[in-house]
Amino acid sequence: MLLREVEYARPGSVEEAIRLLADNDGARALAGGQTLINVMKARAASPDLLVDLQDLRDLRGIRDLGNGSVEIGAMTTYADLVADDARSILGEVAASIADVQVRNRGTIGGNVCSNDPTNHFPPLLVALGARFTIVGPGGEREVSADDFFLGVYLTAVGPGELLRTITIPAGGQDGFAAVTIGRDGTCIVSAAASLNGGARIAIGCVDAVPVRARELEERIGHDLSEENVRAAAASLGTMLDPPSDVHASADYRRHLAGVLAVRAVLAAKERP
Amino acid sequence: MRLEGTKALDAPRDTVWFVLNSPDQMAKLMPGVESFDVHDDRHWRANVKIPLGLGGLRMTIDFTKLEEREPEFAKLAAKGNGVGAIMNMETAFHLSDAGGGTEMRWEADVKIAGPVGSMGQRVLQPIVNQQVNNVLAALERQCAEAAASS
Amino acid sequence: MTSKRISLTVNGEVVEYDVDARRLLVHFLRDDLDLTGTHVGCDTGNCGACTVLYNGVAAKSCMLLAIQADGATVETVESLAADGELTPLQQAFSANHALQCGYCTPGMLMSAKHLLDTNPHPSEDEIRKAIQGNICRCTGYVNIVEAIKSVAK
Amino acid sequence: MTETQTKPLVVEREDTKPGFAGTSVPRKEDKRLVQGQGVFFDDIKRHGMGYVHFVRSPYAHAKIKSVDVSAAVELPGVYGTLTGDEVAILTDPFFELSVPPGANIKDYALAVGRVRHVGEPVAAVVASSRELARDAAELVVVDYEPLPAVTSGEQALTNDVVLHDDAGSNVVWEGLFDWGDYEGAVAEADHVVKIERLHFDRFSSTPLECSGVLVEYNRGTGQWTLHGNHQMPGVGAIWMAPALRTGIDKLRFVSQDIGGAFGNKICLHPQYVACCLLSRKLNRPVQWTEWRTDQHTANAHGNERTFLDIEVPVTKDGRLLGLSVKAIDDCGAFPRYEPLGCIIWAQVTPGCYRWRNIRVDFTQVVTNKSPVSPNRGYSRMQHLWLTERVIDLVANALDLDPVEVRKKNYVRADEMPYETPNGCVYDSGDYARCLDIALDLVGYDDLETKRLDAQARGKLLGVGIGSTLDSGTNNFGQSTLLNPDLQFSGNNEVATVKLDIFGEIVVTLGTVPQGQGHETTASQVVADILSVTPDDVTVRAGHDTYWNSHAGLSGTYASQFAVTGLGAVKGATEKLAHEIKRVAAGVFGATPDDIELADGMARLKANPEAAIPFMGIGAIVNANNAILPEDVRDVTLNCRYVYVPPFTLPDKERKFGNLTLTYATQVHVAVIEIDPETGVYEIVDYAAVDDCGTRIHPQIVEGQVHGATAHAIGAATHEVFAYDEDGNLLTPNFYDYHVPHALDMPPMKNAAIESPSPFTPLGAKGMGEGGGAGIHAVCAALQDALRSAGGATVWRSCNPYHQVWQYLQDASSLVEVQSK
Repeated sequence: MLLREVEYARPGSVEEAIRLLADNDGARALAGGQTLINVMKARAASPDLLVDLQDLRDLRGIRDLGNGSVEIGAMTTYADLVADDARSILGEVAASIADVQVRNRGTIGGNVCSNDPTNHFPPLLVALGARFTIVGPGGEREVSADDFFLGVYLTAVGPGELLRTITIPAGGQDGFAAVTIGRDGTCIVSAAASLNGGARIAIGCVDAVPVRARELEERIGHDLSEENVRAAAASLGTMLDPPSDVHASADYRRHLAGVLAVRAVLAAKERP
Repeated sequence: MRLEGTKALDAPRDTVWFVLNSPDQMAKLMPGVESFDVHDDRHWRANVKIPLGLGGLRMTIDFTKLEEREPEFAKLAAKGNGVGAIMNMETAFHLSDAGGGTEMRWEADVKIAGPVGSMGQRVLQPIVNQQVNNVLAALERQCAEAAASS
Repeated sequence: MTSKRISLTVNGEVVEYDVDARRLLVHFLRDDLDLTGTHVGCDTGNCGACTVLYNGVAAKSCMLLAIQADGATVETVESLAADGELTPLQQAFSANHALQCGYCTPGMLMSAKHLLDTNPHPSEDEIRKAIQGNICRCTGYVNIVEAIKSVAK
Repeated sequence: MTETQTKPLVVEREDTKPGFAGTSVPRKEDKRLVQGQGVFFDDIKRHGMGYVHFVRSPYAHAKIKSVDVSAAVELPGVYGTLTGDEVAILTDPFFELSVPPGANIKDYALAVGRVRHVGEPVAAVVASSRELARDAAELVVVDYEPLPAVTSGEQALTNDVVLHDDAGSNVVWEGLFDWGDYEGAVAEADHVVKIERLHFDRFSSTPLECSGVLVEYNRGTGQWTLHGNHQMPGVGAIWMAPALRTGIDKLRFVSQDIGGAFGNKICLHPQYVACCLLSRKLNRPVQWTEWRTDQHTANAHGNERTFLDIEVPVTKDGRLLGLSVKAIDDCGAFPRYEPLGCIIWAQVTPGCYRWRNIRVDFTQVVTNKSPVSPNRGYSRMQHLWLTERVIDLVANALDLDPVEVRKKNYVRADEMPYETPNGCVYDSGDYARCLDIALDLVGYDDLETKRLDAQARGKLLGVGIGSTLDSGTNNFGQSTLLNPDLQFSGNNEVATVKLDIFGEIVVTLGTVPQGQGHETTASQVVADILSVTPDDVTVRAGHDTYWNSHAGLSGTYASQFAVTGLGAVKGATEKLAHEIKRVAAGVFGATPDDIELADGMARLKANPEAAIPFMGIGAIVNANNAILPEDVRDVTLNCRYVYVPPFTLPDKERKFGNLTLTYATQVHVAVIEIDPETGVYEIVDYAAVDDCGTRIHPQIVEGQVHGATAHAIGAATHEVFAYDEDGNLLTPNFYDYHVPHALDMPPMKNAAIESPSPFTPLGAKGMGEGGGAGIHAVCAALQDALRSAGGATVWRSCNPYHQVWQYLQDASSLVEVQSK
């Protein structure tokens, strides 16, 4: 509890928000605050200026782009995703995040920009091949999921920039599996898979960023039989260098990565 | 937290030694150095801002060189004090010739305490790994630069 | 440091107050407005004792800054029996012995209210999911689930 | 689909007299609590109050080279500071309960010269706002010289690093308990089952409200008023007053509502003393609010205990003859309430079993971890976990049925009251019956079908039993078995019941309720004796030393309210009833025996028309007493009663005697399913059968069972205070310390039988703590499930998924059987 002193601004437009972020070293965007405020309460981080995005209504909402792909505003809450069925996996994963109160406030943008290794959306969006639209003083740019996550609490959204939207390409054969501490608790390891024209698989909570399991993807190829998927995933763990902590040894995480990757792929296969 | 590794560097051993042991070179290795003061050839102080996405972590780090055997071995102690975190690190590296280049074997024992330590149990190791990778990448760059300019 | 006059509606009344940017909504409610029914049970946003309805939905007031609430509507446990008559939910908590020490109860009631406002006939699973963000260390949740069920029927 | 069976099943119950006791009347506390109108300590404000923030150690073990508060003091809005150096001058070290070496430990309100655990308060800052106090605390510069940390009991025993130089050893207390003839038991046995190691992990009940206090100092009288949540103020004052060099009556403890305590709010004296010093130094009220991370790192953990070299002599037909074990108890950095845990377990020495030959080599040590304090099930839970683990491991090793082994060895109902090998007296109970009911509730007879069904789904099913005792109402004389010089024995509790001028019946308790519904149950007992309804009875909320309705051992702890608290209420109300009858008799010219109480009136039995309402009685005595005959003018209608349980001093030589008055029974059965691929498991069925004698308020009893079960399930699955080798706490908040949420709790099936205690005023037994039955049941269920997957020994009390996965990877057994 008890934050350090901080400045606060509540811009009325994306442009104003970017200006505030760009003009102030130490400024941070405040989305739902369900991570950032906690970190500030621990005084583990202390931005100088909070730029509250709550009035940027354009950043909130889910849009079907017509070609099967979906565009999600960064300020879209988990509760919004749960209530929407544009892409079922998004709502299902959102529904397993923390609790009702957090889902009512927490946003997908905040989730990916904080990139806490225990978050579910970073590996999911990597598997879905999402694209991230970032706006800054120099205009807009698009970054792929593979390039978006740079480190713990670090993403391609640089100082003075803002994540505007996340675009999910067409598809629907998606799967997600996680082992958490208790039901919907802190994540130990997660795996996400998307089979839309070749498998894309990402593992969460085994490194600073979601790990794309490329070798596994190649080995699976188009043979989605359980035998092949299991055989392909058998050596996944050996390619990972996960951390050991109080909830899991590195070995246990390596093992879970393989098990959960299989489950995610098989769950994806089950989907129409 | 104990870390260790081996790194092959494409520069002669003397060059690597120079990069690792001269304070101004050292300053360039570390992420987010805002100022670097050399007290004497064994004691340095760095003010750093470790770039974490949720707000940089500011820390004052005092370095003490504990042991050295030029050009093969050195051992350093670093004590960092930041608001929210205390870091104690002992690190050592061994250099040996490897073909035209140098092989560096290193080990570090890092201890982090304070609110960041408690808050960040689940993320500390990835963060430390990330910082180590940054340092090693910078080392590679600087050795290459130093080798090119010598 | 930013200090700002905010205006918000708390339990149906408009409140204007000068707050520091760093003031958490829960401390604003408890210390500045003296609405001490909203509690603090952790410092990481896990326990839910500080749950209020924020613009109509359940939210944890320890993960909101008071300054963000400028223009917002906040309902706390004190709003529930405003006319002195306990609501059916409050009565059900008592009748089913859904509280012991009563510390989690205000937050639990606000989460339950949010559930019943949006889903008047929840299943047991839906009830459990709705109060998952509220830790109770006394009851094992058994009678809390019962109480909510009894109102949901 | 979860569907909880709602109505608890009462299988057997004594016929109760007509009246309110025995019925679940609405709780008096609820109306204020459901409206957010409870008053918890942090709700109280005073003009000009300052907020306290402690500067806490980031190190587990370090020398303090210097503490510099100058920058903090200069910050505008800061009222002042307190350092360990000041504390060392202004106070004496807290009284220690142990004999040397433990007795030589010096424990102060703030660290003096050295820090011994992460989070230990080193200095305190007071400022005009909470935020500012924390800002200022960050400006206090402490120069530390780190020292190596001791992070396990076994490491502490080596004394390679000693925490307290004054003690010269990490041992707080050590002693051998040897009852019966253990060697004889070994000689008689057909097998000796040996278990290398079992470990009871650290956790705590983590009440949702953290600790704290608002302290006001009255300069004129030298009196401190502490609005806090200390659950045992009488004992708190015994620690605090001498340290502050003042009298007990200078410390007034006040609390109304407390957000749970579970024992974790017994050892608040260090922080409270710091606040007392600050309020006196700064001449203003000061408030300290503990935050969750502080609570986890530096308040009160449960005792952690390692059991080594366990031996169990058994006959070939499965009769257990004895138990031998070496126990190492890790109490953290300071003993505080310890070494009482070194004897409290002996209240349940044989568990539920008839073995007579028991030898326990017990050592308690300090480590660089948070200090411990009593935690729901205090010290007995650790020992009962050992006992239950032993039963299952012996059954497993000898290929016997755990149900049969239990039934064969349980103390039988017809043996009650039963004297244990160390002189405790189990008052009543029927363990085998409880077990039968519990097994029936989970459909034990069909379990093999369920096991096969689980197998078909790729799951490992296991069933486990936890049969335990909750010993209630301490005989404090047991402390003399640890330190013969201690002057504690027996127990006491107080209640005052008065009839006021307008006929109001007002009850004042000496206890310190934290959610147990004392106001309600006290009103039931009073209503029955005075023939009124609970609505007619006002029970003052909370505790206030100034009410003068408490005694030295008052408080709410150790499962005793139904015995001591209600015993005092009963005694005081009977006194009042007699006074009322005397007054009425005086008015009618009759004798008290001619009077009966009914419908809020005192009336002549022979002529019910001749009646005086209580209001009239109250008015006569309080305001119209000239009409009273001389011989009833001593009546005050304000009756105080001290309940004292019938204890004698234990025998110090033999460590023998009755240590507790009542023994409630809990038999719980858990059914779990493990996903062998991940180690993830789920409790799929759960039955809890409890017997706490006569139940005053069945709903409250059931609520306590639910809560104790949730704590036990949390402790068995995820709740553990884990430290790294440097002494950093790895689970300092609710992110990493996962307590059960609504989705984590299994559907629970409850049943109760009632075996009234022959020793208590109401036939009731204390039952709030439970014996940790859920921990034992879950561990046993895991053991059972692992049987077909290698059969690793479940050797820890807390078994998170990674631990279960570890059991699946490395199935090595820690059990060995030596047969003749």
